[in-house]
Amino acid sequence: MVMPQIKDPIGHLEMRAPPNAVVARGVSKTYGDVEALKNLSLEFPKGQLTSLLGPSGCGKTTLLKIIGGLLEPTAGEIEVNGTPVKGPGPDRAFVFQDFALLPWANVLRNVAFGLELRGAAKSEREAIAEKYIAEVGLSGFEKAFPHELSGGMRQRVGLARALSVDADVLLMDEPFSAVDEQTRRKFQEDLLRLVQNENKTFIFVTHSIEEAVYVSDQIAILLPRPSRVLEIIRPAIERNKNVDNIRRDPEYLDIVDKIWAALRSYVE
Amino acid sequence: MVMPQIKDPIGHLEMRAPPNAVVARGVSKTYGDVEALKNLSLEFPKGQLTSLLGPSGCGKTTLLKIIGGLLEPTAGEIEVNGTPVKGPGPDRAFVFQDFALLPWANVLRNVAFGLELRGAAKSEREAIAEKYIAEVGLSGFEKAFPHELSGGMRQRVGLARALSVDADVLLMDEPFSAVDEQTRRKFQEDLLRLVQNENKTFIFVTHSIEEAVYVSDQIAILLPRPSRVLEIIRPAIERNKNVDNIRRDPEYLDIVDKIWAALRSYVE
Amino acid sequence: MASRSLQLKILSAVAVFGAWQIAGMIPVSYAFPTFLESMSALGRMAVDGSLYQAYLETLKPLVVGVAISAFLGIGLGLWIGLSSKFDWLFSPIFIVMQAAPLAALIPLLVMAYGIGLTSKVFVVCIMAMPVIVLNTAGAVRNTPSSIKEMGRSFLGTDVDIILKIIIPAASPVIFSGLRLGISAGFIGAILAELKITPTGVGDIITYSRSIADYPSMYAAIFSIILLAVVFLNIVERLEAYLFEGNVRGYASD
Amino acid sequence: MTLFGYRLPGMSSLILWGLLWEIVGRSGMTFFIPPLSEVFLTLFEVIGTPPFLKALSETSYAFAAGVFFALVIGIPVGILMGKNRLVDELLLPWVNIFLSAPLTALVPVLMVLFGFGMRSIIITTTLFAIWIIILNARAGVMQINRSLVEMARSFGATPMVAFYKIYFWAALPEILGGVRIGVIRAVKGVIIGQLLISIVGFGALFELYANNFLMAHFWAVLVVLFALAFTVSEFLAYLERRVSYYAAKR
Amino acid sequence: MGSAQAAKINIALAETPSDELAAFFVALDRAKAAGLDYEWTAFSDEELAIQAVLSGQMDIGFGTPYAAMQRSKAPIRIVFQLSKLKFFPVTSKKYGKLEDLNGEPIMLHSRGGGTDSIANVIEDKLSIKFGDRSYVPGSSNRVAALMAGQTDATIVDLSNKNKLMKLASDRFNVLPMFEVDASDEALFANLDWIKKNENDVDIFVKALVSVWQDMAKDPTIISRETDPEGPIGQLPKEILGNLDEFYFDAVEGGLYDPNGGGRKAAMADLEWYSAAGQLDGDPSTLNIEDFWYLAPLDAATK
Ligand SMILES: Nc1ncnc2c1ncn2[C@@H]1O[C@H](COP(=O)(O)OP(=O)(O)OP(=O)(O)O)[C@@H](O)[C@H]1O
Ligand SMILES: Nc1ncnc2c1ncn2[C@@H]1O[C@H](COP(=O)(O)OP(=O)(O)OP(=O)(O)O)[C@@H](O)[C@H]1O
Ligand SMILES: [Mg+2]
Ligand SMILES: [Mg+2]
Repeated sequence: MVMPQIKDPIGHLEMRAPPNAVVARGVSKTYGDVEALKNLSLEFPKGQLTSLLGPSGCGKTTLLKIIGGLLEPTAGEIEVNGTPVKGPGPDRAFVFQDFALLPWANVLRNVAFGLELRGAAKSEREAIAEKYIAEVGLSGFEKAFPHELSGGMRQRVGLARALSVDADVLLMDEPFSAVDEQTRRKFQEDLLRLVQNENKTFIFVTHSIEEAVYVSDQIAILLPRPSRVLEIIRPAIERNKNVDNIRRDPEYLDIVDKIWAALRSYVE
Repeated sequence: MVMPQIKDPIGHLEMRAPPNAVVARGVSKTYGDVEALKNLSLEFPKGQLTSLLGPSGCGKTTLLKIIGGLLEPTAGEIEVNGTPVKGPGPDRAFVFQDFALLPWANVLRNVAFGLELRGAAKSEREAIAEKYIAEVGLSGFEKAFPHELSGGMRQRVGLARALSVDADVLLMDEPFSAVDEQTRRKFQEDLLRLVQNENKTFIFVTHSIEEAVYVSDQIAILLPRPSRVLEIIRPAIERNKNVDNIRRDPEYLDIVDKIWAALRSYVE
Repeated sequence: MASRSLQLKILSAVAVFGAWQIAGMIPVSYAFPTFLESMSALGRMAVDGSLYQAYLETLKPLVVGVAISAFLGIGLGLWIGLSSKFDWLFSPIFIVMQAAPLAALIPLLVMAYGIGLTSKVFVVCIMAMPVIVLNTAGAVRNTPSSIKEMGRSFLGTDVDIILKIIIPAASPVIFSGLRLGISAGFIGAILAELKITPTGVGDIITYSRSIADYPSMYAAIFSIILLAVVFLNIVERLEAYLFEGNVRGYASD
Repeated sequence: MTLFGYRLPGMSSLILWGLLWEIVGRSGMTFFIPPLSEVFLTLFEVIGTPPFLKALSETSYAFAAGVFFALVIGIPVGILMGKNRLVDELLLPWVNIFLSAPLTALVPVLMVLFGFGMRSIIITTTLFAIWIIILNARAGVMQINRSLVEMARSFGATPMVAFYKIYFWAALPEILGGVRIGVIRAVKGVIIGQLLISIVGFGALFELYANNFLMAHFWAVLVVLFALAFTVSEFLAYLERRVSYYAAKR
Repeated sequence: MGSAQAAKINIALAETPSDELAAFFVALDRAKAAGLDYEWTAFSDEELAIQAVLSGQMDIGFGTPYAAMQRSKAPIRIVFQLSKLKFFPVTSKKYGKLEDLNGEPIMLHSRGGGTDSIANVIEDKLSIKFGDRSYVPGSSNRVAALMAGQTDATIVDLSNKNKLMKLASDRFNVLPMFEVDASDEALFANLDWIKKNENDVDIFVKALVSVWQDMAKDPTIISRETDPEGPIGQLPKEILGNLDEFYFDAVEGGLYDPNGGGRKAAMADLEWYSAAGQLDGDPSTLNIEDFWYLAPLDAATK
């Protein structure tokens, strides 16, 4: 695994306590005629979770793919741990919006596939995969094929695959969209624990304002196409309160309302 | 349109003020070996919105389809406006979880399709369809095909189709699941207006506890497979408060927490 | 359930063979033997060994031709699917080849390559190859981009992505092309034996026809159809074995 | 493919191959590949003559009739198989057998059963085309989104109405795909029938020209046939593309 | 199909109309003038024509159906010998006479076909044994194979022998052969049908005999009488131009018997096809009446 060099965030933006794991500078992206992103700049502090929030089709997936090195920006650049992104790298792992599972491979092989491509030995990678399968609650389904799983279960396979490669930066594109509310809440809590315990950086796309406020250290609100950053909000909720109480915390509710107000104008 | 006979709710259950539009009595359903519903009884008062809430795969869609006459129950029976259900009828309209749009037909024809099948003349049904297309906010998209719409727009087409046949009972299977949070909130408010203004009965499936508490007159919480009713909750929230404030109403939050606690045990 | 479908298969086989038997007994034509006559001729040829000898002859061009078509076809198909230059240059040839009635080319092949194995292999190849190439190329082109992206994001090399993602993803369509190709190859092999030189099973068919031994002719036809079906079942098994996740059963069940 | 920034049309590489043919033909490598230009000259000479027109009309008649029966029988049978499990289980093994069987071997049997004239050629054509049409229509129906059918029922559609308002349209992309492959196979079938059964139509011309070493004539007729088959198949591919917008989204 | 005048008769040809069939079509034209109504279908080989007549789908066919006559249950009879088995062993310069072919591979039309029986009889008469026999249907294909060097010895028909000699007489030999009177192509039909349609058969045979006799006197009548709108007249000029030449050679080579074969041909056939292995039993015990129906020919030649 590549170890993060202790950054040199070219200090033209305000300095913050934690160094930035990922920096986007003036990124634009056009698909043919469609201008998806326009001169977007954004910083993602190390060891924190940043959510991207914005209307459907505003370019969230596009930005994530550019950070992942899967798409070339039309202009601008991305730095991960101080080095410019040229393509996919072992320091970033992706959770895909449409899961991107191999339909012909069972759960175990799918979860181990990231490690397989990195050349890990079979026994080693399967041991690691087993561990993460258990972590997402799929023990017993190792031999099942994707078409035998419900949508939520499939999404968890994709999650386990991204976790198992142990990358510094996790790029998660609506990772909980297909799981039901009950399971989703459990996952949100698991995610919070992950952020706290491991020094990983998470970039998280969601449509749910409550979810974003609940799990994020920092929320970037994007405007509709061509996307720019409207506002950056740092919820700073006291998470050591009882989990159930957070949801009726007035501070929490205020932030939700504030974001809601900001986004609302784009619905009508 | 069939007019409701003024019921004779065989009074073995407590009598309530509004008569029941739909009554399920001892309904069971098995798919091969899978027991989806077991001896489920439930009443749906006329002119009200009843939500079904329960973990994924617990049989909500199954119950809705039995009420819609699309599936035969293995045991038990359904009465709609006092007459037993034998099959689909003009008194009920369905909003499908997966939209069920005709991919080869444009929005106008899709919305008018329910009326087309009921033999309405072209000009008449298109006039009605136009009206409901406007109502769900899709004016200008009459000539678009489903694949040109985003998920949320497609779901609205299915909604408009169900509304246009002007049935007494609307069966809605997760009707807002694909729309983004922002649009969803607007729809919830539209739905509340519909319940208030028209004397229709709504049966509504959702995964979101907040949504259920917010829009329902009555919430039925279902246990996992084989499904029975765990509890019936009547939120009775004062909706004439400012909409934005409802979400921080302690009463509202208490109900959400109560339901969450009831469901929680089934997640782990 | 399995026994029910087996029963139905047996039932429909009995119905068809029974109809054949009755048609032969009427008879619809002097040249139309009954089912039992044909089967006894088949038994006779199997016992005296002439059947195996014939198949040794027939299988040679068939197996060689199908093997060449499969390897070359899949290889070319991959290449065409992956490279737009190659696609531009070669796919029109195969589209024309697939659409064209190549049976008409047989006399030319005889003139060019004589009457030996070469011509027959050629006939098998020109019948079998286009569908294999075009199916493979189409499948490669249609590999869902999201799993290709996934492979890239987890640092797969180009070779990894071809071997571990594109080929398995394309395999159902490649195999269906292979099945159609093999069946076309059988058509080609028989055509070669009927139109170029009567050897093997084609010889049994033409010879027994010329001496009016119709039961043997029908027995030979029956056996070649049986062989084709067995051959294709083997291919199906191979697919199920190599890519078990591709077998997903009835959509409606 | 693009060259110097221009997008080359899809089939333009055929010009390159034609040039190659001309060169091989002119080099005199083999007598059975005359230069393409000579083939085209012969083509213009032959194309208006009565034997050619007769062959064309005979072949198109057999082809059209064969394809017609394949469509009219194949599509309903396929849809029925997709809807009805019993019919499916009874017929599917046979459809698979005939799809993969070397139909050329069956041609002698057809001649006995159905005679030696046009009828057998038409039936051969039908047999080449029909199985893939059946299988594709069946596959199309089997993958129909169940909720479309339920939706129609919930709005009160009768089975007949559901058949032509839902099943047919929902299976249309697969049906058209099957028809395209079937029609391509039918072209082969009609020529094989004309070569193996009675020698009429283009089959007769091929036989005649090949026997008398008239290579330019031979290729000229072949080119016509290639062009016809190609046109038909591209036309169907075009229809297929017309409906493909919803094929992936059902 | 009761009355002879009402129905068309269906003729099954064993090959596509080309120069070799020109005389036959001239005879058909004459028969038509005499009131015969007919329709013809070309089959890809003789066996199919035989099968078509056997199954009753065609009335009258082309070929030498001796095996079928003996084995099948249908009463098939020959009424006219169209051509004799005039085939020519042609070889590369390696061989000078038939005996040289002892043990050597040879290329023939098809197993059990005419050239196969010629090879059998050659073996019989000269007490030699050919080596491997390979089969390529169509004389022209065998000529192509010979020119391409894929075989050194084969047996081809008259017109292809002539073509070959014209193209490359320096490279190939035509080996001297004994005379054969047996039939290559004959006209045959089901006896029941013949009896029901005596009148038509008589007209047909009469026309054939008249053409065969005229042709023996002047081969050019074929090209002169050929209907330019008919199937022969429509052939490409490359073929049509050689018609006179072909018939000169044919008459000279004795390909056609002006008397339609008859008893002499029948005897020769029985002997020949027994030797060739298509007929079982001793030829002297076989009855000509079981194979030929001679009445129409007798009437036409008397
Ligand atoms: N491959 C592509 N070709 C052309 N346009 C594209 C392509 N991918 C995305 N777009 C366009 O770019 C815009 C941004 O797309 P993107 O997928 O990034 O949106 P998103 O914010 O992820 O939306 P969602 O919330 O629905 O996932 C959209 O308007 C889309 O139409
Ligand atoms: N056609 C079917 N055949 C067999 N089992 C089925 C079928 N349809 C549903 N089931 C089973 O019945 C159970 C209930 O399914 P149902 O679709 O009613 O669940 P649901 O409550 O609507 O779930 P979700 O919230 O995911 O939509 C599930 O366990 C499912 O596996
Ligand atoms: Mg997205
Ligand atoms: Mg459901």
